Amino acid sequence: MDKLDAIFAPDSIAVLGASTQKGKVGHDIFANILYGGYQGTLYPVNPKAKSILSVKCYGSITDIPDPVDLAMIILPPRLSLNAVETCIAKGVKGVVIVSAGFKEVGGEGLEIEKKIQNMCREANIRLVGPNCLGVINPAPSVSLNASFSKRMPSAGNISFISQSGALCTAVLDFAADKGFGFSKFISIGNKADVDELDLLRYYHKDPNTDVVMIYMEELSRSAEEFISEVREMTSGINPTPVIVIKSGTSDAGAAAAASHTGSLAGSDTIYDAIFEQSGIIRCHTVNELFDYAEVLASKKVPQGDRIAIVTNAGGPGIIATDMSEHSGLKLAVFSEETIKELHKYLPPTANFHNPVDVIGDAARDRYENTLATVISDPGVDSVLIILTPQSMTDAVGTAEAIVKIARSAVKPIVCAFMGVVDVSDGVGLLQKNHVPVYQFPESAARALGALYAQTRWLSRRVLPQYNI
Amino acid sequence: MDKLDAIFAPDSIAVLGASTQKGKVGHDIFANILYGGYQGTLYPVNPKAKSILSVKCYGSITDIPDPVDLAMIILPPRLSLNAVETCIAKGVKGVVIVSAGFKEVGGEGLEIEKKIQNMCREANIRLVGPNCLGVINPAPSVSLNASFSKRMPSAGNISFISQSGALCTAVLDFAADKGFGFSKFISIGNKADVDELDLLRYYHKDPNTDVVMIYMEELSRSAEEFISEVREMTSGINPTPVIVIKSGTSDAGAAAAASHTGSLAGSDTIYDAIFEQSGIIRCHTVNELFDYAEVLASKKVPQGDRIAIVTNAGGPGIIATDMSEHSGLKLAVFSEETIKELHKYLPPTANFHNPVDVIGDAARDRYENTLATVISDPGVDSVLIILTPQSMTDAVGTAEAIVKIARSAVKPIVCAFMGVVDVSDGVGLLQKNHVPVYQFPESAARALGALYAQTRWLSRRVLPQYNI
Amino acid sequence: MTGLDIIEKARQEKRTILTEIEAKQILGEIGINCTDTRLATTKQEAVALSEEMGYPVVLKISSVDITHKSDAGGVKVNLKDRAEVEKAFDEIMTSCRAACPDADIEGVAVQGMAKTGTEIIMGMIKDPSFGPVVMFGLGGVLVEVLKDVSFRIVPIEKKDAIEMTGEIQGKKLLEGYRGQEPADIAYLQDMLLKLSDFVDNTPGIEEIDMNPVFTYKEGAAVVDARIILAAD
Amino acid sequence: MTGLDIIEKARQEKRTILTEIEAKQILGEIGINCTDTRLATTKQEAVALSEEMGYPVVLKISSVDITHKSDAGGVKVNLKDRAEVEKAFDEIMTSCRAACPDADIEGVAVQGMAKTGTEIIMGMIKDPSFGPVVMFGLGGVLVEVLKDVSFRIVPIEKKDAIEMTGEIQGKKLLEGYRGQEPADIAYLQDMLLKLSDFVDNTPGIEEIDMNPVFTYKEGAAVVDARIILAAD
Ligand SMILES: CC(C)(COP(=O)(O)OP(=O)(O)OC[C@H]1O[C@@H](n2cnc3c(N)ncnc32)[C@H](O)[C@@H]1OP(=O)(O)O)[C@@H](O)C(=O)NCCC(=O)NCCS
Ligand SMILES: CC(C)(COP(=O)(O)OP(=O)(O)OC[C@H]1O[C@@H](n2cnc3c(N)ncnc32)[C@H](O)[C@@H]1OP(=O)(O)O)[C@@H](O)C(=O)NCCC(=O)NCCS
Ligand SMILES: [Ca+2]
Ligand SMILES: [Ca+2]
Repeated sequence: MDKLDAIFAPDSIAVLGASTQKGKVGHDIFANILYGGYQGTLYPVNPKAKSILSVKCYGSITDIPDPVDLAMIILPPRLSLNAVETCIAKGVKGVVIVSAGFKEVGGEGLEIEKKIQNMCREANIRLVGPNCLGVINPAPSVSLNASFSKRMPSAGNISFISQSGALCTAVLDFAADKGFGFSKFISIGNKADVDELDLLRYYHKDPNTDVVMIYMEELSRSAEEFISEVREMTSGINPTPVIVIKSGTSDAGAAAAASHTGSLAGSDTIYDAIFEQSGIIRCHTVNELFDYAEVLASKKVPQGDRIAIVTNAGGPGIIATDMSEHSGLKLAVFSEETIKELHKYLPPTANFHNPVDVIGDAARDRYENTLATVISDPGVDSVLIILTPQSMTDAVGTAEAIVKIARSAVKPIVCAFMGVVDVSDGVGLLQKNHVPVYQFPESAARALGALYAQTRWLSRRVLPQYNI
Repeated sequence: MDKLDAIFAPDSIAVLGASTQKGKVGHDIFANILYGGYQGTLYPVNPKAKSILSVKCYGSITDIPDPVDLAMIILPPRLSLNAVETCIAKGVKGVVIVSAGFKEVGGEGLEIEKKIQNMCREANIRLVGPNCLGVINPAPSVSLNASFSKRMPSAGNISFISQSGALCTAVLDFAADKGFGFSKFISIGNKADVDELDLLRYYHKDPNTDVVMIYMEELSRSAEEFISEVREMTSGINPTPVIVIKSGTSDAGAAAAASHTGSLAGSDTIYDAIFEQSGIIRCHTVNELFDYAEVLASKKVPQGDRIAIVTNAGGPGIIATDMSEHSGLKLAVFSEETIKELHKYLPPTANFHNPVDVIGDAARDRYENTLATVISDPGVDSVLIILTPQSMTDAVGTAEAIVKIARSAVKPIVCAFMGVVDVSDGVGLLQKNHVPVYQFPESAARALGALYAQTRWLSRRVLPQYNI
Repeated sequence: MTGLDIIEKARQEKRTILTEIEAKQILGEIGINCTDTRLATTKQEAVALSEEMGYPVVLKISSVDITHKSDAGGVKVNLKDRAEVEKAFDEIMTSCRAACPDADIEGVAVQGMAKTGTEIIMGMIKDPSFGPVVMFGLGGVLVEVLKDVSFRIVPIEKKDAIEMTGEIQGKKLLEGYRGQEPADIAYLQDMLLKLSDFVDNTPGIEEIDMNPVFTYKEGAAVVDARIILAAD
Repeated sequence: MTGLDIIEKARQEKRTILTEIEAKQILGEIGINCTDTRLATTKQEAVALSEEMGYPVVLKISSVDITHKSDAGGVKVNLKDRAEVEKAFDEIMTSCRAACPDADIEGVAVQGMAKTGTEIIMGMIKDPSFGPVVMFGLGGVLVEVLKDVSFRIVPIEKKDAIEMTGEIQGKKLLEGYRGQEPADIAYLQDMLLKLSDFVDNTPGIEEIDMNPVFTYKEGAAVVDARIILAAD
């Protein structure tokens, strides 16, 4: 059993600092685990309480008669230090320290963090945090919401790692709104022990994680080690795409360099290099992070850069064309057979060349036949379907047709269903069936561009080091 | 009275091609006007029906006993041609042709469009379309929804012009979801008569339009005329900011040029120049279009590029800092008094320098005092407030405080309330009070950057043409 | 002959391409400083003009039929004395006649060697939809590889010219780079305005290319220029 | 002396800066082609070396204390014969002694004039957090004004080198531009790999700068090089 299983799928949890007082962090996290339907056994630990939210409370973790896998510590730094001692005595396998006031404030906080770090290392216990939001695993067999956030996301195949706890709550809200599911979700705060690479190793092996999203402020370990391991994970037999949003670009270090090379090496440039070499896709907004994760989670990659666009409206088709070209894709040129075939299904006013315009009054049939036709063209590597709600539009029917075709297609299909309410049932259907769907064509095209970058990365071949 | 008033605020409307059959465009648009609560008088015209949706129907527009301001024509091209004749006979002031099948299909359609264009010109009647979605004016005194779209947006101070009808429905849906209000909304289709410049002139004079959004495929009139007029509108005494999303970048024309200059002049580059010279802000995604419109509609411009960021979480603060710098802004350096003042309100672990971190457990008070303090610093030109939902967070209270301060502030304040559901009441409050609010800090920072670009445009001074 | 006369004459000759000498004369007339460039129809004239201008000089073939002068062996630079000029004249004639046997050769353009400075390019083209636009960019590698240029629709006003020189990526080059003297940016802005005013007031011009233009601490000089008229 | 000896010697002398000659010797040893550069301590030696290498040659001051050689009047290029070399030697010595009176002057580095080619720059720096990174960029204007460079963390593999030469904005320049011969890109990729392998296996190097490197249809030559060691 992996040590990190004790963090993501513990059989039992003790919450040290659980409180009866609603609104206190120690109360709320305890409540979130309890009401989140955690499938293991939960023990509150608090010397002053008899029970918390009806659950029998223990004065110390060592009083618990059964084994404890994971200890959640929600106590001020000094108390946390003592608490860790008791956890070690109890023989826990993992510790998550939610509390703030450690390394990030310096002084005594830093000292305490170092002590805890050493104690856990010696005891061979994995430590998450301190100064973190917690851990979430929505899988029905675990159903763990050990976090600040009241809402448990739905289960999915994307896992998340965040250095910032605050961003997590926003991401969870955003995900809920988008109907986005997570496999594992963790906030790692000060990274006293568990960091991005540890988690990437774990996620890579995890059969329920197909894509990893990271929010990173800085990488706190050897770049060489990080690159060489992550490169294997993002390539190889069972590649796991990784997307990162990285902020913070202080170039103070580089400014002092004496050489030309040095004067050009900003820290942000170096991070670009690290991500390039690791095969990590970098993006710059949370919207992009989600957009790319969605398309990568659909587990199809295009074999080439030739995109076919099918639309019921000219304008959005042009927007998609522009963004496709911007994102490194090319408009596919259809074969004569494809165009002949399209003439069977589309009215004469349609546009039979790429981007195909099925015209505003297209219902399900035209979309279905057109998609089936263009996706069979050997000159097409991926398809983008644009649907704008007009009076004859059948968003749900069209979504059904797309899902049916996507199920048996090897080529990726992405959709832009424009509109929030009128098309929402169709969007829901696509999401349920893992067909990536976006609100606007430019997002869909950009995501396909990212997917094609992934193809290029995967087709990186090992080359002999020297020519000569 | 402006001729376009007959389009946007007619006293009476006839719908030629209104139908009793639900699902037909002629029925649906009639229904949308009727059920949209139009404040004028509405007449269906259809030779075969006695009444439509309980309203007495006329066989021809000329049979209507009262004057008619606006004729909506929803008939196939040949019938439309005849219908226009009757409209002229009736003496209408404006015509909107929704039907497709004109210039865009060539041949007879093109011929008919030209004929109608000439007839209207001679009769001195303004013509919108053909091949358009219609017109919307949500102002309570008009309440006109003469469009395909069932939903009437709420009333606001932003007006929209779209060349693509299909995009309109998506934009209306998107706007509804964002709680975004419109002043006037029009789809201009083939632009046989009324085009962007006509509408810009009208919107510029319109006291209810403060910002204009345009979706453009191509400009179909003299660039010189467009630039010289729009430049006046976007600058001058009563400037109206204009934001455009323009698609379509065929460079076929330029490829044939003989000279060096020619080989570099792609059509997209030329559009960039046209927008630059007109003072129009160009953006590349619909998200940006809305983001910029929102901040420009708040009618405050920063005097300089120095931004203050207030956050309850480090990570998002860094993201905002990065995007601010990317968008042409600089982090303000606070005065000593400001920092001293901040010490009064913030806990010692806070960050007192820009970006100010009020720490995760900040409730309303800390935000209120911090905002009041930094906005008074003479070295600050604009403020970005980031709120992430954490257990102590009071989104509504904080929003109230921001609204209170924004009401009397000349400096712009924008917010990023991260999260969709948990913070939605706070977001609603900000929106109602015209404080721009975004989901993520990067959008907020980018919008402030666009606002500062507006400052620079407005401070363009008239210079003598030559130095020497 | 004034600029308008030159254009009129070319039209009558059913030419759309002006020679470099004609182009520079027109530009000179509207106040754009070009290197002194004059026509020599014989070797003797070439020498006489060279002596008058002072060595070193440049000789270029003058023919409306030869577009790629260097490729045809029609350009010789840095000619330092009479002998070099004479030799260059013969070589140019021989190789141009060989390269373009049907070309109508007017003679050779003699021009002084301009002091080198940071290279820029400036020009104008008639967009099929929007009419004349002016262009400004950095010469050499930057414009050819990175297409680092700025366009504006004619007519431009002062503020536009300021934006044009300010919005190119490589603008630091104009501020004086690696010991090179800074460019007279206000002068370049004036040139753009003159160019815009000229094309705005002169119908029938299809393209203008000034490439390269050498910029100096004070002023600038157009080293090569091309004007193409609209085919009617 | 091998490269490691050179580094060892510098350490003993408490120097962190190697001379150009030392730097090129080290680079040459790992298979990176540098222009032949040798030390002359006297005028006679300078002449002898020049004759041996063949004119034209370049003379540069060799002193670890003089960082900005050109500014100190310490560089003379395109010296075509014995007389020019002698004159250049004297001038260099005079002006460097005047400019940097306290500098320890080892002599003059004599080097053959490399055939010019498209300029690139290549280097390495130790990032404070992530250790050595290698850099590739186009020389001259592109790198200085546009910072058009690519970085990778050491060690790199072949694919990284391919990406580095492929991801710079101005990469078209390497394909041969305006009649210039195309660069031997595979050779440059090999150079990057050699550089990466070297710094990966040699601790204590802080920075390496090869600027300019001239690229040719076959191969490339490092014209100037600097190596800085870590202060211990
Ligand atoms: C850790 C933290 C939440 C504690 O704050 P607090 O609620 O004021 O702490 P308290 O001292 O009241 O302790 C909490 C409870 O543990 C109890 N407790 C004390 N010692 C204990 C011990 N050794 N074992 C178990 N419980 C103990 C307390 O009695 C209290 O329970 P009660 O409410 O029933 O009295 C706070 O210090 C903190 O770090 N907040 C920030 C958290 C954060 O932002 N993290 C980063 C997210 S990204
Ligand atoms: C204009 C258009 C909607 C008409 O389609 P249609 O509904 O099939 O047209 P019809 O011929 O049935 O005419 C509509 C009604 O007008 C009636 N009509 C016929 N002649 C008429 C006349 N001279 N005056 C008034 N009504 C007339 C018809 O009887 C019919 O009414 P009914 O349903 O009660 O019988 C269709 O041609 C079209 O253009 N659709 C696309 C619209 C579009 O996408 N626009 C661009 C948006 S961006
Ligand atoms: Ca996996
Ligand atoms: Ca107005």
